[in-house]
Amino acid sequence: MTAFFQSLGMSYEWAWFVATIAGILLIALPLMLAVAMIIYVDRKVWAAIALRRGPNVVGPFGLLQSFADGLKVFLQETIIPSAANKGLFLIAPILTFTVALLAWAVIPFGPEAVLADINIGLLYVLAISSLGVYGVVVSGWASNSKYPFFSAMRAAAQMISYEVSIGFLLVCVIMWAGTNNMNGIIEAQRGHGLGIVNGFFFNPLLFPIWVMFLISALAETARAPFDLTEAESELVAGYQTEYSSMSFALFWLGEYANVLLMCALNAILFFGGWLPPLNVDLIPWFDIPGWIWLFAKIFLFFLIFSWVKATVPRFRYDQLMRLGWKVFLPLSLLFVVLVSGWLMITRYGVAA
Amino acid sequence: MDMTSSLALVAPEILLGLSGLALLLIAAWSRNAGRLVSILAAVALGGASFLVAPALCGGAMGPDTLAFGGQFAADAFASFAKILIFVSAIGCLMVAPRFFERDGGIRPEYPVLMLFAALGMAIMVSATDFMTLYLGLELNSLSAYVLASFMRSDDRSAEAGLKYFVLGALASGILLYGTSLVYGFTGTTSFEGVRAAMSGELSMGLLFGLIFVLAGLAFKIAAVPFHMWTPDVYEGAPTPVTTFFATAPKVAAVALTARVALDAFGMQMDAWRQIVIFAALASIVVGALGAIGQSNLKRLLAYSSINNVGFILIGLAAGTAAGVSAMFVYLAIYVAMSLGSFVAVLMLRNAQGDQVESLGDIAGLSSTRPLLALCLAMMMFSLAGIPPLFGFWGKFVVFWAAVEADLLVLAAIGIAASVIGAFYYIKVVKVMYFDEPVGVATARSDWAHWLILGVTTVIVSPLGYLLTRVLGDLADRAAEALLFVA
Amino acid sequence: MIGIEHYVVVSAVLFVLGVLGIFLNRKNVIVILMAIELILLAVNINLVAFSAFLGDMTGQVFAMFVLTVAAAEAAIGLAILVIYFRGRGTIAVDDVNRMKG
Amino acid sequence: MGGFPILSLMLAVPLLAGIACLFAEAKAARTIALAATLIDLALGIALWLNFDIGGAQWQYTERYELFAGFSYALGIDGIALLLIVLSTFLMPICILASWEAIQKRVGEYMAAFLLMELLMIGVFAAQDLFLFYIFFEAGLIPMYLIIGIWGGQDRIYASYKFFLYTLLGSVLMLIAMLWMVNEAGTTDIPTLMQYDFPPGAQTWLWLAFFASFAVKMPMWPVHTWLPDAHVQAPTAGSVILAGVLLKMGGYGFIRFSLPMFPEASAQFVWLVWGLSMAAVVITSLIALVQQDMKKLIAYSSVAHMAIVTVGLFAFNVQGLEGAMIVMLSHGLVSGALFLCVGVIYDRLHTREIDRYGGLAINMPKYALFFMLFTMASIGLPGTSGFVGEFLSLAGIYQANSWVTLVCTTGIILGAGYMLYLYWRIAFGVQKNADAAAMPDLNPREWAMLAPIAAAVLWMGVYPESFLAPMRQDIAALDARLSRAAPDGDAHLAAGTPRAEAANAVAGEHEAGHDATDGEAEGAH
Amino acid sequence: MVDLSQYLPILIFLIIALGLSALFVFLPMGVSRLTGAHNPSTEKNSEYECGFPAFEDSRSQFDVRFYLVAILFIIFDLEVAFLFPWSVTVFDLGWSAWIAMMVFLGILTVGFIYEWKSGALDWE
Repeated sequence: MTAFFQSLGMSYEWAWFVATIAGILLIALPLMLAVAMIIYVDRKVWAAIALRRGPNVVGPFGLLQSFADGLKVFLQETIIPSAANKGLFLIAPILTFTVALLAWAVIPFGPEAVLADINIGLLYVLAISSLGVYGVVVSGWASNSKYPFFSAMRAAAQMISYEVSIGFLLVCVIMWAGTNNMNGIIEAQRGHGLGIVNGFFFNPLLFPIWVMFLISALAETARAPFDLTEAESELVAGYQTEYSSMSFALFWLGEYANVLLMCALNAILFFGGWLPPLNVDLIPWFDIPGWIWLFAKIFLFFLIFSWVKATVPRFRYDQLMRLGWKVFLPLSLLFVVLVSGWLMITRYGVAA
Repeated sequence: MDMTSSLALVAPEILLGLSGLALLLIAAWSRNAGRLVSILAAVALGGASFLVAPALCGGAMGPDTLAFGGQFAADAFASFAKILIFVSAIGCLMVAPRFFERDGGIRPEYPVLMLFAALGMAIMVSATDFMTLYLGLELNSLSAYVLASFMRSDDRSAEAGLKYFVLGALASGILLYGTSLVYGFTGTTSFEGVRAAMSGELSMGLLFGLIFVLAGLAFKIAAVPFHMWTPDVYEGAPTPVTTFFATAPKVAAVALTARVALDAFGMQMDAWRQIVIFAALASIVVGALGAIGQSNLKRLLAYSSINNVGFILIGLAAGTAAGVSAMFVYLAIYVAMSLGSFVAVLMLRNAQGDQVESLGDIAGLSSTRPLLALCLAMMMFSLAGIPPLFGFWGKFVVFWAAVEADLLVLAAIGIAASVIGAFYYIKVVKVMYFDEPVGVATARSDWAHWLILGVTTVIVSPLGYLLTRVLGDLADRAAEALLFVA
Repeated sequence: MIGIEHYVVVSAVLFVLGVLGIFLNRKNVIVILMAIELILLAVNINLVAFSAFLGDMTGQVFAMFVLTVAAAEAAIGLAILVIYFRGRGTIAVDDVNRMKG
Repeated sequence: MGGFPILSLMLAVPLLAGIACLFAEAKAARTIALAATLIDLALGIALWLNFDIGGAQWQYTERYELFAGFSYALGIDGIALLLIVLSTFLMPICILASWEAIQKRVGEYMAAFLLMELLMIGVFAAQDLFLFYIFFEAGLIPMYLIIGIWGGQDRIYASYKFFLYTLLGSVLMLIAMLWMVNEAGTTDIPTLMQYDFPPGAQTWLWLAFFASFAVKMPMWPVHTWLPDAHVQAPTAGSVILAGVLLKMGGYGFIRFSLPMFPEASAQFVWLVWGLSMAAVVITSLIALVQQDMKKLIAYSSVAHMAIVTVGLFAFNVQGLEGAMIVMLSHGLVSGALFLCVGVIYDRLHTREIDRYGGLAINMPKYALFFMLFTMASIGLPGTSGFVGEFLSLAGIYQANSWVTLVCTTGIILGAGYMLYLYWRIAFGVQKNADAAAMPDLNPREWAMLAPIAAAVLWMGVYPESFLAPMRQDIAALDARLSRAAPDGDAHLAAGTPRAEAANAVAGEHEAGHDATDGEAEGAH
Repeated sequence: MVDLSQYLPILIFLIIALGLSALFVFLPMGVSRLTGAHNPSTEKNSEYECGFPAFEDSRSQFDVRFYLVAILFIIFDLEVAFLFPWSVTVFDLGWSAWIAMMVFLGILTVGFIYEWKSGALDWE
C-alpha cells in the first residue's frame, strides 16, 4: 500500500504513514461493521435453534437490526451513578474497546496483508488479550455497585484461569511452528497433514490442543456456557449493569470483537489461517484471496460459538474453575511435555 | 567445566531441593505428617551437611570449585557457612513440634519451608554471580516471609510476616537496583568480572551500585540503619521461626555480604569500608541501646542480634583473611548462643502450656527452674562477651583482627560499646536471679529442647574453648578460600 | 535520539517513586505491594536497557528472573496480606502496629 | 619448673567442688565447700613451703599451647605466691562466715564462692595475657551473682554498678592487650614484661590498663561502686571483695603497668599521686561521718588502697615492698573487719553503728579481736598494717615529700575514724537491750578470726617471711623501673611537686643515675 | 538496539483506537445533552439494587478464593513466560535445554500437585 501512495507523489515517510493509517482504518472500521453483523448472526442462530425467527423487522431479514440498536444507544443518556468513580467509570469501556481493537494489529489477512508483522505476533496477541481483564475489573470497581463488582471479580478470575492453559497450548503450537510470528505459524501449516491438509488440527498431538483451545476461548471470552459474569439470574447484567448508552455498547462491541479474535486465532493457529483448507490445487482456489479463506474460517468458528451458546447449559462457577485448573492446566502441561519431547526426538535427534 | 562435575559440586543443593519436593508431596498427601516430615527434613539437612563437609575440611578453593560457568562456588568458604546454616536449621526443626502442639500439631509445611529456605541460603553463600545471588536470596526470603506468618491464627505472626515481607522486598529491590547499576557499568554480573572491571577509578554509577547493593545486604543482615524490621519480626514470628531467623539467615547474609564485598567489590575496599565501619558501630550502639527498654524477651534478643551483627561487621571491615576468619568464628559462636537463648525462651511455658516471653514472667526463674535459668544466664553472659564464656572468644578474635588491620579506633569504640550491651544482658540475669519468683514459667520442657539447650550451653561454656583450634582452622580455610582470588 | 541515559533516568525516577511509595504511603498496604513492583520494574528497565546498550544478553536473562521472582513475591505478599486481613479486618498502614517498642 | 602441676590442681579443686555444690543439698554444700577450700589452703601452704626463694623468678610453671598463639600458661613469682596464699587463706574463712548467714540457695552460693576462688588463683597464676584477662574478667560473674542474690536491700543497684564499672574498665584493657600482642607477637607475660613498647604507645596502653585497674583498685574517683558493693554484699562477699578482689588492681599495676610501660608510668606519676592524695584525704573524711559500719570500712579500704598506689608509684624498692605488704595486710585486716561486722550483724541484723555500744561488756573476746584489727588497720606497730604503711611512706618520701605529707594525714585520719568506730561500738553505754544481750563469739567465729589475728601479728612482728619470697622480684621490677624513675625530691629544697619535670621523660641513663643516687643518699 | 519500526503501526493503532473509543463514549454524552435526553435524577443515579437502598458498601469483603486464583495465576503465567522464549530456541540448544525445562516444569508440577491436594484449587 505504501508503494501505491508513493506513486501518488508522496515521500516515503508520508506514504508509509498514510498507508498505515489507511490500513488501521481498514481493520478497525470493517471490524466494527463485522461485529454489528455478527451480533445479528448470533441472534439469528440462537433464534433458529430455539425455533424462533430472530430479528426480522428492521431492514430486509432484520439485517439492519444491529444498526438500529446502535443508533438507539447512541442517542441515549449516559448515566453515571453518583457513587461511581467517574473517571474510572468512563475509562473502563474505552479500555475494553481499545484493547479489543488493538489485538487485530498483528492478525494476518494474507501473506502480506498484516499491519504489523512483528516477530512475536502470538505473544503480542496473548499480551493484549490479557489486558482485556482490566476493562472488566475497572468497570466493576468503578461502578461501586454490588452486582458489577461481583461480576468483575468472577470475570477476572475466570479469564486469568483460562489464560494459563491457553498459554501452554500456544506454546505447543509455537514449538511446532518454530516461530512466534503469525504468518510464520500459518506458513508452517502448509501441507501439514500428509502434505494435503493445511492446518495443525490434523496433527494427532495438536488436535486435542485445538479442542482445549476452543473451549478455553469460549471461557476466555465469557461466552456461554461460561458466561457466568453476566448470569442474569444472579448478577443482573454483570459488570455492565450500571452502564448505558454507548459506554454500554462499547462493552458489547469489545466483547464481540474478542469473540471474533478468538475465532480468528482458532483459524490461524489450527486451520491454516488464510491458506485454503487443502494444499491440493484441485480447483484453482489458491487464486482466491487469502482474506476470504480467513473470513470464511472465522465465520465457521463463530457459528460454532453461536451453536454452543444456544445449546449448552451454563456451568456452575466451581465447575468452571475445576475445568480450568484441574483439567485443562494439567492436560496442557502434559501436552507441552509430549509435544516438545516428540519434536526434540524428531527434529534434534536422540543422539544428543 | 562440564555439566557432570557442575552437578557434582551442587550435590548438596540438589539433595535439599529434591527432598524438599518429595516432602512437599508427602505434606500434600498427609496433613498430619508434620513430625515425620520434620524428621526427614532434618535427615536431609544432615545429609547435605555431610556432603558439604569435605569441601570445608579439604579447604577447597579456586577454579575447581566453580560450577556452571563460574556462577556457583562450592568452596570452603561456602561450606563453612552452609554447615552452620544446615545445623541451625536442624536445630530449629527439632524445637518446632512441641511449639506447635497447641495449634494442633506441626503442619508439614514448616519443615518443607525450612528446607527451601536452607536451600536458598546455600545458594546465597555459594553465589559468585549476582544472578545466583539474587535467586538464592529470594528463595530464602520468600520461604522466610511465609515462615514469619506461619501461625495463621495469630495476629502478631501475620503482622510480622507482613512487615518482613514489605521491608524484605524493599531490600531486595534496593539490592537489585544496585545490581542493575553494577551490571550496567561493568557489563557483567559475575563477581570475577565485576572485580576486574572495578580495578580502576570508581565511576559515579558504579559507586551508586555498590552502595545500593550494600544497603540491600545490610537490610538482610539487619544492620543499622536498615534494622527497623528486626524487633517486630522477631517478636511476631513464631518462636521457632524467630530462632531460625536469628541464626541461619544471618549466617547466610553475612557470608554473602563478605563475598560480595571482598570478591566482587574487593578492589574498592576503601569505598565500602567506611560504610561497613559505620554500619558496624551504629549496629552495636543502636542494638545495645534499643534493647535496654525492652520487656519482651524475643524483642530483646532481636536487638541483641542487631548488636551482634555490628561485631561481625567489624571482622568484615578488617577486610583481611584474619577478619573473615574471625567473622566466621563469631558467627559460629553466635549461632550457638542465639540457638540456645531462643530455645530457652521456647521452653518458657506457663501451667496452661502457653508460651510466655515477657521479662516479667521469668522473674525468679532461678528458683522455679534452676537449670533453665542457669543455661539462660550463661547464654546472656556469653552474649555480653564476658569471659570465660565462649562468646568472649568471638568478640576477641573479631577485635584482634580489627587491631591487626590497623582499625584500632574501631575496635576500641566497639569494645567500649559492648559494655552498653552488657547492661541488658545482665538485666535478664538480674530478673531471673534477683527478683522474687513469680512462678509463671513452670511447665515441663521437651527433650529436644533440653538437648539443644544442653549442647549449646556446653559450647558456650568455657568448655567451648576446646573448640577454638578446630573452629579457627576451619574458619581460616574458609577465609583463605574466599580471598583466593584477592 | 533516545540514549541509554534516558532509560537510566526513567528507571531512577521509577525507583525513587517506588521507595517513596513505600515510605510515604500512609493508607493501604496494597499500595506498598505496588510500590515494590514499581521498584522491580525500574530494575528491569535498567537491566534491559543496559543489556541492549552493551549488546549482552545477561541483562535480559536477569530481567526474566526478576520478573519471575517479582511474581512469586507478589503472590506471597498477597497471601500474607490475606492472612493479615483475616485477622485484623483492615489493611491500613497505620494499623500495622500491634508490636511497638 | 615442671613437675607436679600444683597450680592446676589448685584450680581444679574448687571447680569440681563448685560443680558438686550446685547439685548438693545445703548442708552437704557447706561441707564440700569447706573441704575444698581447706584443700586449696593446704595446697597454697605447700606452694609457699616449696617456693624456692632466690631461685628462678617463675616457678611452678605449666604451659600448654592451645591455639592462635594462646596458651594455658601458669606460673608464679613471689608476688603472685603471696597473693595466692592470701586468697586460699581467706577462702575457708569466708565459707565459715557464710555458714549460718546464708540460708537460701546455699549450693549455688558455695559454687559461686568456689568459682571465685578458682578465678582469683587463676588471675594471680596466669602467665598468658589473655588467660589473665579471662580470669580477671570472669570474676565479674560470680561476684555479680553473689551481690545480687544474697545481698542486702539495694543489692540490684549495687550489683549493676559493680558489674558495669568493672566491665567498662576491663574492656579498655582488652583493647590494649590486643594491641600489645599484635605488636610484640607474644602473649607470654614474662616476655611482655621485658618488652620495650614505644613510649608514644605506652601512654595510651598505660591509660587503658589504668582504666581497668583503677576501677578494680579502686581509686578515687571511680571508687563509688565499692561502698555500695560492700554494703550490699553478704559478709563473706565483702571479705572476698576487700581481701582479694581489690588486690587484683594492685597486682595489675605491679604485673603490667609498671614493668611493661615504665616510661608511661613515670609520665603519669602525678596523676596517680594526685588521685591517691585526694583519695586518702577525701575518703578518710567521708569515713568519719559514716553511720554504716560496712560503708566505713569500705571507705577505709579506698584510703588504704591509695597508700598502695602511692607506694607502687614511688619507683623504689621500699615503696613497692610496702605496697605489697599493705595489700596483704589490708587483705587480712579489712577482711577481718568485715567479719567482725558480720559477727554482730548476724546477731542483730543491722549495720548501723548507733544501734550498738558497749559491746566490750557482753562480748569481751569479740571486742578484743575487733580492737586488734582496728589497730592493725590504723597501722599500730606490731601489726601488719604498720609494716606496710611505713614502708610505703618511706618509699614515697624518697620520691616526693609532699605526697608523703598528705598521705600521712590520711593515716592520722584513719586512726580517727577507726578509733571513733571502735569507741562507738565497743565502749560506752549499752544503749540497746538487744545489743547488750548478744552472746560472745562461738567456736566457728573463733575459727574465723583467730587465724587472721595470728597472721596479722606474724606479719607485723616478722615481715621478713613475707618480704623474702618477693624480694627478688621486687628488685627485678625496681631495676626495670629505674630507667624511668622520676627524680625524687626528698633532698631538694623546692618542695613543689614537679609535675612538669616528671612529664619530661629524661634520658634513660640520667634518670637511672638520679634514682640510684637518691636511693643511696636516702640510705645514709 | 532492536529494530522497533514494526511496532510503530501498533502505536499509531493504539492512538487511533483510543481516539475512536473515547469518541464513542463522549460523543453520545454531548449528543444527549443536545437532544435533551440528558436528564439525571437522584433515583437514576443511584446504583442498582433490588429496590432497596444499599445496605452496605458494595466494595465490601469478597471471597478470598479470588485472591487465591490471582496468586495461582501469577505463578503459572510466569511459567508460561519462560516457556515462550524456550519454545523457539530449544531446538538449537539441544537436550540439555529440554531437560532443564522439564526439571523446571517438574518442580512446578510438584507445586501444582501440592496445591491440588491441599485444596487450593477447590472452589467449594
